[in-house]
Amino acid sequence: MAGKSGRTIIAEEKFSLKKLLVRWETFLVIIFILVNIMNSNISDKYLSVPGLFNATNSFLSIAFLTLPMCFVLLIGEIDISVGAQVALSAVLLGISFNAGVPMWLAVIIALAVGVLCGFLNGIIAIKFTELNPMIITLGTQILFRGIAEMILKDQSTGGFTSVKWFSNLYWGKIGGVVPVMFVIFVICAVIFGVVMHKSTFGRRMYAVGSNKLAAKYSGINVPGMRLTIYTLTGLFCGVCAVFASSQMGSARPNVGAGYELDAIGMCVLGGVLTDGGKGNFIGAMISVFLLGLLKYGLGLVNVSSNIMLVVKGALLIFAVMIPHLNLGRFFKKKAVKTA
Amino acid sequence: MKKKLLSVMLCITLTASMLVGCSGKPSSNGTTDTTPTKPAETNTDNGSGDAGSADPYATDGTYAIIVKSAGNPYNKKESDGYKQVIEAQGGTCVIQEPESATAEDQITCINNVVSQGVDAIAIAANDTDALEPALKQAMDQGIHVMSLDSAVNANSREVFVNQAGTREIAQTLMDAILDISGGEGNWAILSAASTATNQNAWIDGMKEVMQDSKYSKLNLIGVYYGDDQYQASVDQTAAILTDDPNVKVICAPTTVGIMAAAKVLQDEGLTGKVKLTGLGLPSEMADYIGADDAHSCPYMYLWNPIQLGNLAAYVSIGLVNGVITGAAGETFTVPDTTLGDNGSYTIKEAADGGTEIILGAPFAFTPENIAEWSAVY
Amino acid sequence: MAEEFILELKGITKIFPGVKALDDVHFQLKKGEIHALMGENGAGKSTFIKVITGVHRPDGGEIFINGTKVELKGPKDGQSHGIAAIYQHVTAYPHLSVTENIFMGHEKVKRGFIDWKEMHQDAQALLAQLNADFKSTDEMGSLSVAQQQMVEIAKALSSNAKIIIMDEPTASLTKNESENLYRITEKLRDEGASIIFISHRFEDMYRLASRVTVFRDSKYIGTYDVDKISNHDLITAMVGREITDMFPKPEIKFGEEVLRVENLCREGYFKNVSFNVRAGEILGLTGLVGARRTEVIQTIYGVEKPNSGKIFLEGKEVRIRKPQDAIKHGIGLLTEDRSNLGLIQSWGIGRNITLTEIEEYGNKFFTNDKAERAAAKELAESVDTKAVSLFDKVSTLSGGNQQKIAVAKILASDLKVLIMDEPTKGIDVGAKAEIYDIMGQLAQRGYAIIMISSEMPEILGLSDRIVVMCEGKVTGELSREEATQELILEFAMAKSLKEAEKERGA
Amino acid sequence: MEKKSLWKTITGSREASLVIVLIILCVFIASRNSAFLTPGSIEGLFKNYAVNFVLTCGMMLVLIIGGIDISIGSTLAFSGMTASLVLRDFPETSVPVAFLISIAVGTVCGLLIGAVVAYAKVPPIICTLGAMSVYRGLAYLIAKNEWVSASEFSKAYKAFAQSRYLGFGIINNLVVIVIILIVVFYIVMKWTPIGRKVYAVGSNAEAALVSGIKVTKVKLACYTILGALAGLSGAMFTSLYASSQGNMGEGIEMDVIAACVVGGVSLNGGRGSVIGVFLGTLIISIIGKGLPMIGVSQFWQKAIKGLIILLAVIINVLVQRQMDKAALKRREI
Repeated sequence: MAGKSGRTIIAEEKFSLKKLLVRWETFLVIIFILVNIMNSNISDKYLSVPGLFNATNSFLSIAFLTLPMCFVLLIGEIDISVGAQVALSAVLLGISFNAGVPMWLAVIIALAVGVLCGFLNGIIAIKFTELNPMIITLGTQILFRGIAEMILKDQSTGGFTSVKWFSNLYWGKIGGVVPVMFVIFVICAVIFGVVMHKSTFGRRMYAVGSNKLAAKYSGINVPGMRLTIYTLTGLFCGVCAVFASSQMGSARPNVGAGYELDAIGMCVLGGVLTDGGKGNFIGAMISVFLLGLLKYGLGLVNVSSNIMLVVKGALLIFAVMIPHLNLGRFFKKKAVKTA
Repeated sequence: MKKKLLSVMLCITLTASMLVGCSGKPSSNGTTDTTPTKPAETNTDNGSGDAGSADPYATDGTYAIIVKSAGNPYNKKESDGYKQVIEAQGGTCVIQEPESATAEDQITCINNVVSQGVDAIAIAANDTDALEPALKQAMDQGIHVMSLDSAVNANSREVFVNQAGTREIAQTLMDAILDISGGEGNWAILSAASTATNQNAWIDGMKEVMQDSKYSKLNLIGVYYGDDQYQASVDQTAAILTDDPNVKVICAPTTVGIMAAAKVLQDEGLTGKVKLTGLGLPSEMADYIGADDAHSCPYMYLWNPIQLGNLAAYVSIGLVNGVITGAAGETFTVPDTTLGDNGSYTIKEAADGGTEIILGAPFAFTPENIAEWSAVY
Repeated sequence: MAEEFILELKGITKIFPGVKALDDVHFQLKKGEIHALMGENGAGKSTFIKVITGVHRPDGGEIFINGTKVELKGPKDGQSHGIAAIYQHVTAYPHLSVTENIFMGHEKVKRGFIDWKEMHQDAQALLAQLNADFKSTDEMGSLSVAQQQMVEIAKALSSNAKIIIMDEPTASLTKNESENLYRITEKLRDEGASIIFISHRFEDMYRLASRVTVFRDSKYIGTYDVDKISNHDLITAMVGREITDMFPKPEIKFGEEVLRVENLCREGYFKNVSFNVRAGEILGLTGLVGARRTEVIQTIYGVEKPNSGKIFLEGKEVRIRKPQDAIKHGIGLLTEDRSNLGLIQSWGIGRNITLTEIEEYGNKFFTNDKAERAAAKELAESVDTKAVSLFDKVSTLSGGNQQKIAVAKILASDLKVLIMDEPTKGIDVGAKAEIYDIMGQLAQRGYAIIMISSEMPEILGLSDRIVVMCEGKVTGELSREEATQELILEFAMAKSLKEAEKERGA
Repeated sequence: MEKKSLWKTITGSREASLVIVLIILCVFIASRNSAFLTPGSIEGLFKNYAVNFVLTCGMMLVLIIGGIDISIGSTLAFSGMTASLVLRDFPETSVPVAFLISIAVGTVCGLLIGAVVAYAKVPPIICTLGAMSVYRGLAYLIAKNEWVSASEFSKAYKAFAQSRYLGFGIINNLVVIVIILIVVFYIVMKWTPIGRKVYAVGSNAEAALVSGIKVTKVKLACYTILGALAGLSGAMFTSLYASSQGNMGEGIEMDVIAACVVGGVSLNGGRGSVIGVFLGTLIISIIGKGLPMIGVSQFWQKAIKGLIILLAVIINVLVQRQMDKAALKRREI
């Protein structure tokens, strides 16, 4: 069967410099560069390789949460229980380690706990589709942290530094320069990026995020995908818990407090908006480093954390506001009026 | 058109954030400089007076203090005291305040000051163990690390400047409870729920002291945790009062807890029936301290956080200059004679296996002296 | 002169960023007339209505009401001039009661407070006037589309509107319900209201209107007296070209039976539904609204679960639990609700077409953009869409072109059965003919097609066999030869007829 | 057909089922600790949770229009801190003036959020996420890391939260504010066109637009009102605790949202009633106050609270499904 009119359709995307320039990611790259220029100007200690790697390490453990959070936001959902999942995983890692379980098994237990928490979120979300994921994860957030508190009360559980390889997960440096965690993060990020943009699963995520019903009618297993993503989120909460435990050599029930908002903030600034179906993995990754290095740079000149709070919040609002303002139209209107 | 506009917006945002960032630095300096406090003033005078060329505490290094969190006046007094001495001795002081009172945020601060290449770090820890790896790394780079106010574990510090001996605080508080209760009755502890060891160490110490037959008629009904949050502390105080209507004394070894408890007792009209003591900031507690039944707290204790900061600063400089090594048994004398025994201190073995320097005995705030001190801190 | 026209618009122009939605448009509405407004989708009718009601402010032109020039600054101004509109996509508040929906914006207020009692009473009275079968306290979201439309009409009545605009009111109504609507519309006219009636259906226009105005490509084409213009001329005016054969169903030899449904039941929706369809055959499935045709095919497609019943594909029983099972078995669905269920509006057409079968072009894990584009290009060209490139967003296309993309999308899968739910709903005449043409070609290629439609000419013209449903039950099956409009209606109203007979007997 | 059985009224009405949950909770706690249902204890409950009641009223508005605001804790701190600083530096400031200052600051905070959400179309969760850190940072900055302590407040201000002069000597002042607010909200939301507009915007914003409702203005108004109420809460909070700290009200937004959700407000907008929200807040408050009273370990409370919130929303869904199913069964084919 061929079209009667014989009309042909262009199948190649035209390369357009203009399009590339108005992309959100381009904008982020520019800010990123400017922040770096600013940082190296205000502190001559900024541009040092070990310093920068130390700086990246301090925000990369949270950045592990942005990977699955990108997926969660992409399909138009939200998970505000990630911080609590990190806490529960970390606490159980500590408890089992101190109960005599070998560290490798304790790590697996932590990951399993994360998976279980995420799975619970997912199961509730797909069995009770009437519920907004925000409500579900608000409930589980309180529940998970509550369980962590029940287990550990006001105590902390520590002594992880006695296991050298575990300590090295966070503190170790390959060749004395590149942190182990950085390498692991880059590997994970590449995998997530490929999945998001080059895989069938990624394409389907965009479909689900853009229109859940249309995705369902197109034969996409929406519940399965949601369950997978929530569980994956749980797994990476476990990963984050492992690195945080390695970082601190101990665990407490209040580990990871507020991580959820940090992770969501990074994704959103990166263009992966909360409405679903939008954004780009690269953008999210740029924003992870942008926020982290901005904070590091300001910290180097000892800007008070209060001011950093204000800058961070204002940056988030402005960044998201700019593309929404539709300034082009504003100018066109003006032009019409003057004409 | 759009493109241009975007870049303009971008520049505005960035310059705005830069402006905020830059203006922040002097303003934080400014505030600390313009609000000198009474005892500190005398310190600075002493310090600069003695800062001769032969002064073992003279320095041109950079010193960092990391407090528990931003937005708490107690922490601010501590860092002010530290800064005053460092600057008087010729050094540069870096103050880092974590966004929240967590170990994670403190690690970020440690990273920041390590990158800045400071000579010493003084830290009031939010968690005993969690900072060990980060601080060890700092020590590996030749940075001197000490803690004050709330200790990090023995592995990750050279010395701990303790505001008061654990045993001493426990004994003092128990004696206060014994005195206020009239020797017998039910009492309760309202603590913070933090893992910052000091509260728990004091409570453990009090339980130990209680073994003495002198305290046998005192009955501890329980330890309540107010999370160092005002509202939670209020709820917990209410819980104490409903759990045991006959409770006679509440002991709150935390500045937030004691305030909350004082407020509840005042509001409930129980100031005559239930009495309060513990550790509190005089400025926050001024309203509640008094000998009569209209006030709930006959007296309470605390040390001077400014002096704590002062001493910590001298110790930091001492460590860097090699005057102090941090070994047990070592003695040293700081230029400020208002500290300790005319400025001389002995480093002692601490309970956790490390070493510590004890600032002095806790200071009692009574109805007589509260007015004077509440203006200070 | 001023007396003759209650509403007059002169030289209205409205520009949206990049598009001229209305270009120097004229319109005159006489007092007490029903005036049909016709035009293909995208001709600018919806924008035109929004200009009249004050939602959009025109960039040029003048509006006269009763001969006086007015400026409508917002919907409130429109309302105060007695203008009310019943929009195409029902604009209801699903969480609120019928009463509130009727009185939203002009609540009955006594001393600053809402008088709920009086409002409920008035609403009930209005509903009674419209022969409605629901209560004023019902929640809007629980009503059917036809019932919601009734509420919208009641809303227009409640505001004592002098000018009532109805945008495609019959689009989701069945013959019977449309008949009821005609009656109400005429009654409104007789009571002195002037009505602008927008519809794709010619029968609506013939039945109601005295004059008709045609728009094409955002421009005014002309105004005609209905009894003085021929069907053919009107289509030419709308389309700008002549359409000859509307239903080009070629003669095809039917193959084997492909799909058979036996005693399918879903509690509360339908009971014992059975039918079958053969390769190369177009099976028409029709009935009035509430016949639950869509529910049946959604169950076959795996969107909903049946309580009992069997589905056979090429003689073998299959279990379909979710849409991907259906697609795997070779059943494709072209949904009635293109914009929400069929296509992803914010995506380009290429990705929409290949979405269902991405694994086919790449592998289980990775996508292959090149292969996808090639396939999408071929499919998009085969349905003759007007899109320029594969990266054109669906939302920028007209209804007809969107539908073609939706067809291309289901053709991407390797299917045996195509279920098409109201394939020409909301599509203009020109595109309709093209869709019919495509359906004919598909049948020729050996697909078994189930077509659901409420439009009688479509059902009669295209179907090889017709299954009629009434309130959840199959009430009749007719071959192409024996099918007539009257017979179909009789089956479609089987239940109400039976009840009427019962009453007569009693 | 018009007659509804008692059972149906109960299962059919969200409010009625909340009342039952409430009664069960109260009876359970009272049976374990008789001090719970004494007038003093009940007054204490309302007094200490007055801030939550005030905030849930405002949050309900924002949730009904399909928005959300997680910055209220920070707004509370910022406005409360501003008022406290004024009281500290100008001790002669009267109580109403201090309250007005706090409300004014809150209103401006809310207005800014509303403008960004309604006019710049930034998703509310993102906007308020940012505002949360901005306002919190500002609260710390204006206070220069200090607290305002009891001795720095005027006597009248501290006494306000403890006196009963607004309540004719019977009811605590803060409780009076809560009662007035709830009555006003109930009347406005149910009985005035303004209130119904809010529901209309939440139910279908597009439809509201064509029926002449100024959607952006309604949105702006809702966020502004919530901001004003957060400001009011700031003053109430500092008066109640006679102390003002930069971190006050941290995390209160989650409690407030949870109370709204338990009270039947839909996070998707369009649904929610003042009575339901009141009952929801009461339930959350009773859990907070009651659990310590019956000797539940403090470390268990969070887990129990989380479980109760989850169960409440899940049971609500199950009941709704059962009702839908029953309705289908009745439908004859």
